[in-house]
Amino acid sequence: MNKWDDLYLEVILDHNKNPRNNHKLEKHTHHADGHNPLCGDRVSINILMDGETVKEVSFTGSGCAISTASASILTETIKNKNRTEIKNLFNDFHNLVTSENEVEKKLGKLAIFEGVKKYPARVKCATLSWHALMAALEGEKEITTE
Amino acid sequence: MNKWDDLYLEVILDHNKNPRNNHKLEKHTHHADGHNPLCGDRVSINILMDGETVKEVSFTGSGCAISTASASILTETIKNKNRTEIKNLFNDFHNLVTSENEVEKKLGKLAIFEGVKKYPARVKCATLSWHALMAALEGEKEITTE
Amino acid sequence: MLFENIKDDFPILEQEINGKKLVYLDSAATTQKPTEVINSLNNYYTNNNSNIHRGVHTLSQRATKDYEQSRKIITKFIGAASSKEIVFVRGATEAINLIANSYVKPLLNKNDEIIISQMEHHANIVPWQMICEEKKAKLRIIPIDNNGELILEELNNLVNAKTKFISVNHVSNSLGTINPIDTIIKVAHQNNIRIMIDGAQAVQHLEIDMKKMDADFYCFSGHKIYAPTGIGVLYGKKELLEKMQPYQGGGDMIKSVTFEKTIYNDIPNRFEAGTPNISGAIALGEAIEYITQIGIHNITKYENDLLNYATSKLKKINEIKIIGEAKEKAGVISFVIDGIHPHDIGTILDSHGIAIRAGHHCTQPVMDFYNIPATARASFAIYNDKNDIDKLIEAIRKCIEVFS
Amino acid sequence: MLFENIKDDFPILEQEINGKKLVYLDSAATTQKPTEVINSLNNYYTNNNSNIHRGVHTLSQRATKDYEQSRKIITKFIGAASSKEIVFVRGATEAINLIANSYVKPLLNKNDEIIISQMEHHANIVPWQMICEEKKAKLRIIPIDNNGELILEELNNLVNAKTKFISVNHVSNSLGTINPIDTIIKVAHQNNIRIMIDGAQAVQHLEIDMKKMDADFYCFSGHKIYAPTGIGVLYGKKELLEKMQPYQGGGDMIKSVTFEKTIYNDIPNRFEAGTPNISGAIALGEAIEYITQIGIHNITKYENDLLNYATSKLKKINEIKIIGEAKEKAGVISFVIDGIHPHDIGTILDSHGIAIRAGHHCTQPVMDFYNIPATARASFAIYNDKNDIDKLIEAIRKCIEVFS
Ligand SMILES: Cc1ncc(COP(=O)(O)O)c(C=O)c1O
Ligand SMILES: Cc1ncc(COP(=O)(O)O)c(C=O)c1O
Repeated sequence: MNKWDDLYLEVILDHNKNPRNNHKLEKHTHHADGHNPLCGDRVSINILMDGETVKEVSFTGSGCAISTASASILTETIKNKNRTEIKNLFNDFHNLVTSENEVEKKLGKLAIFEGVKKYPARVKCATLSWHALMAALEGEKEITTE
Repeated sequence: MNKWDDLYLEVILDHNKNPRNNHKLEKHTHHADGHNPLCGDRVSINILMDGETVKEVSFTGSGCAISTASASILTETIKNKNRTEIKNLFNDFHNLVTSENEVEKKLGKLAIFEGVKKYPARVKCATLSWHALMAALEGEKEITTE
Repeated sequence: MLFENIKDDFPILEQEINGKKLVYLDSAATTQKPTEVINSLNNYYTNNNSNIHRGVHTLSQRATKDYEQSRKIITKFIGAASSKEIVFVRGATEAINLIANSYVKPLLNKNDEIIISQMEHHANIVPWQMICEEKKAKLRIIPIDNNGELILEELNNLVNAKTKFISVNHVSNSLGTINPIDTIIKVAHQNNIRIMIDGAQAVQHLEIDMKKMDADFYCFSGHKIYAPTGIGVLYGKKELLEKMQPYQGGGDMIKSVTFEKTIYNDIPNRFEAGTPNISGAIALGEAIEYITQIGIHNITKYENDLLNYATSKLKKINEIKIIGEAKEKAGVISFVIDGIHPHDIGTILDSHGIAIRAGHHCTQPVMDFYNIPATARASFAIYNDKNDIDKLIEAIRKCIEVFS
Repeated sequence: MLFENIKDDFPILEQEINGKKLVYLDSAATTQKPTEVINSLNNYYTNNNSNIHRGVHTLSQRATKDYEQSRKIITKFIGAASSKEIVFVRGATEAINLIANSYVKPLLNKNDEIIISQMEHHANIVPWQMICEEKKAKLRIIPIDNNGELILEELNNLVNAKTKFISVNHVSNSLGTINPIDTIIKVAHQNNIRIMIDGAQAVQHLEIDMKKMDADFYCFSGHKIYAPTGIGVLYGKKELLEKMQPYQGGGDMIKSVTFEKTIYNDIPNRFEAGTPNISGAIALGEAIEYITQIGIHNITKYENDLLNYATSKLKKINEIKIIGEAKEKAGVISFVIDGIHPHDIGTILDSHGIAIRAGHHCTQPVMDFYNIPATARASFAIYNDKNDIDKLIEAIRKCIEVFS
C-alpha cells in the first residue's frame, strides 16, 4: 500500500469524482463563499435552515480532490443537524485534521480525513468548506483562508 | 619579539611622540585636509612650493600613531623633491603598504611602514597624509578616505 | 562526464522521502546546496566570524576580506565593470524594492508610467504597484501569447513620453520562457528609459555579462543559485547607483553622523545599512565558484537536454497539457492534468519521493491568463538527470491511474 | 558551575591568534556561535532545505514547520502575546527602517517631531533623519550626562503635541548604559505617543517580557544573540501591525495579485516579502533555546560579575579613563588611554590574541559629546571569564609601556 492511500482513500476519490449536493440551492436562508487564494480553491455553501436545523445544504465551486470531497461529505453530514451539533462537529473535525493527538473516532465518515494531518499544507483544503459553513451560519458572506 | 613590533617600530613610536614639522606654515602655496571619518583621524598638509619643488612642508592634526608617524616622516621625505619625484614616491609607498608582492626597497625610511600590510584595517592610517598631500598638490582642498 | 556523479556533491539528495530516494524537482523555488557551500558556512562560524568593515582585530579583517572577496567573485561572474556595482541584498525581492524606492520613485510624477510584463513574479509586480499607488502613476503590461512568449510588438505601443521605467524578468519562473531582453533593453535605451532585469531564474542557467547586456539594473537571489537563503545581489551601473538616495539608514551606510547633518557613504556601502548577511555573502561567492568550475555554458547545455527529454516524455501523456511552450526555455516545465488538481498531483508525487511545486508560483496574472487556478511545476538543476525524469513520468502515470 | 566549560560550546574560541589563544571581547559587535547553532545551519541544508509556505512536498513542509516553530520560540522568549507579533527581518537596522517607513512616516506632517536620544546607534538615528527630511519634521534629542545616562527630566520638556513617535535603545552599545525604558514608555503612553525600543544590545543580557514592558515595537539582531548574520526580529503589537502598510512588496506578503488590485496578506507575512532567511530564522530559534537552557537571569548575573571585575581592574590603571559610568550597565566597557589612539590599542591587543573594537561604534554623537574621536571597547558574553579579563589588563599594561 502506498502512503498516499492514507489520504486519497477510495471514498475521497469517489466524492471527488461524484460530489454530492453539488449544485445551487434555489431557496436558501444562509450562504457564504470560501476562498483560498494560495491554491485557488473556491467553494460556496448554501443552506436552507428550518429554525435551528439545517433542512437543505449544497455546495458549488472548484478545488482539489481533498476540498471537493470534504465539501461533498460535509453536505451529507450536516443535513438535519442543528447549530450546536454542527459547531461540535466542526470542532471535532478541526481537531481531527490538526491535532497531533489521536482523536476519538466519533466522526463517522468524516474520520477518513485524518490522513490530512500528515500533510500540513493540505489541511486548509479539508477545512475550507467547513470554514465557509461556519461563516454562513454566522451570517458572514465571504471568508479567506490560507 | 612580539608581532606588533613589526608595525610599532621604534622609529614609528618616536615620530608619534615627537612628530617633525608639526605646525602651521605661515606662508604656504598649497594646502589640503585629510579626514578619515571612520576613525576620526584628521591631518592638514601645508606646502610652500618653489616652482616644481617643495621648499617647506608641515602638518597638523590628530590621529593614531601610524597616521601621525606617517605624516611626520612624509614631511621629512618630500622636502626639496619635485612633483614627479613625489608622485613616484606616492605610488611606491602605496604599493608598499597594499601590494601582496615584495616591494623593492628604494623607499628609505618610508620602508618601515611595510608592516602595515598585515593590518589591512590600518592601511588608511598610513596613507591618509599621502592622499592629502596629493590633493594639496593637485589643488583640492579636502579629501575623505575610509 | 561532468555531471555523472554530481548528486554526490549535494548531501540532501542522499535521503529517502516516504521510502523512496528523494527526487528534487523544485529548484526554481530554491536550489539544494553543494557540500562546499555548507562547509563555507561552517568554516565561517568555526573560524572567522566577526562583524566587518570597522574592526582592527584579526577575525574582523578576515571576515571583511572574505566578504569583499565574494563581491569580486560576483563582479567577475556577471561581468560587471567594478565591484562597486555589486550591492548585497536579501534577495531579488529586496533588490527590486530598493530600485523602486531609491531610483524610480523620485523620478515618478502623476500619470507617469512603468512597464512590466504579464509573466512577472509578484516580486516584480507589487513593488511597482506600491509606488504607482503612492505617486498616482500607472502600471502598463506587455502581454503574453498562448505559448507564453511576450508579444514584443506591443512594447513599442506601450512606450511613450510618460514611460519612466521598465522592469521585466529574464526567465519566467512559471513558464520557463527566456525573454528577448537584449531587444527590450535596446528599445528602452532608444527611448531613453532605464531598465531593470529580474534575473532570479536566469543566472543559474545562462551565462550573463553586464557589459554586453547593458541593463541598467539586474538582480538575483543567492538561494536559487546554490547559495544560502537571505542573500542576493543587486547590480547597478555605477553612475546610476552614485546618484541614488539610500534605501535603508543605519551603520556602515554613512560617512559621518551628527544630528544636524549626516553624510552618506560611497557605493556600494551606501545601500548596505546595518550588519549584512556576512556568512551568506561569503557562501554565495563559494557557490559561484562551484558552478564556474563546472562551467555555466556546460550547465546550460546539460539542463537544456534534460528539459527536452522531459518535455517529449510529458507530451506522450494525453491527459497532460504543458503550460508555457516558448521556443527558448530554461529549466522549468509547468503542466496541468485533466481532472486532477495540481495540489493533488503534488501530494501524490511527494508520496513517491518526488518534490515538485504546485500552485500559482507567485505569478497569479499568468494563471489568470491561462484561466487555471494553479499548475504543477517541475524545475531542473545541475543535480538532476534523466533517471529523475523517468521517475517523475512514472509517478505521474500512477497519479492519473488513481484518479481515473 | 554553569559557565565553567562553556568555552567548549564555541568552536571558534579554540584557535590561536598571533600565537595566543583567542580572547574574544567584541561580542557587542557580534557574538560567536555555539555548536548547536552551527549544526542547525548544517542540518537545515543537509536534510530539510526548501522554500517555505507554498510547497506541498515533504521538504517544504519540514522547512515551513521549523521556520514557524522558531517564531513560536521567539514569541515565548520575549513574552509576546501572539506569534503574529513576530516579524523576521535582516536585523535591528531593518526593523527600525521598517517602522520608520510603514508606521511613522504615514503619521508624520510638517513640523512634527520624533524623539530619540543622544546615545543612539546610527541605526536608530539615520532612518528617522531620512523620514524627517522627507516630511520636513524634526528630530529631538534626549541629552546624556557625563556618566552616560539619559537626562530623563529633559524628556518631559521635549514631549509635546507635535511629538509623533519616540525611539530609544534599551542598552547603549558604546556606553553599556541600561536605560530606564519602563519610565520612558510610561511617559510616552501618558502622552499618547507610540514608542519603539531598540533591543539590539539588551536581549542577550537581560530578561525581557513584552507584556510587562508594554513597548509598542521592539527589535533585535540575531547575530548579537548567538545566531547567524542576516536575521533579526521586529516585535510589534498586533493591533498596530495590522493597521500598517507593507514595507516591501513581493511573494508571500500578498493574498492575491491582479494588475488592478492586490490584496495584502495578514500579519506577520505582510511584512516578510520574498524568500526570507529561512536557515537563519531556524538557527535563531536554536540560539534562543540554547541560552534559555542556561537561563537568561543566570547570564545577567554572570556577566554583571565580569563587568564589575573588569571595571575595578581597569580603574587601577591610571592612564585609563572609562567612558560611560552609568549605575546600570550591561556587558560593555568603553575606555580611552591617555596618549594612545584607540586604533593603536586595538592593533596591539590583537597581537596578543585579544579582540576588542576600536572606533566610534556607530555612535558618533556619543563621541562628539565626550569630544573624543573613538574609544576602545571590550564587550562580554557568556563565553568570557575572569581569565580573559586578566589577559586584557596585562596586554593593556604592555601597550602603555610601549607608548611610554
Ligand atoms: C522570476 C523571479 N523573480 C523574483 C523572485 C523572488 O525571489 P526571492 O523570493 O528570492 O526574493 C523569484 C523567486 O521565486 C522569481 O522566480
Ligand atoms: C544599539 C544598537 N542598535 C542597532 C544596531 C544595529 O544592528 P544591526 O547592524 O545588526 O542591524 C546595533 C549594532 O551594532 C546596536 O548596537
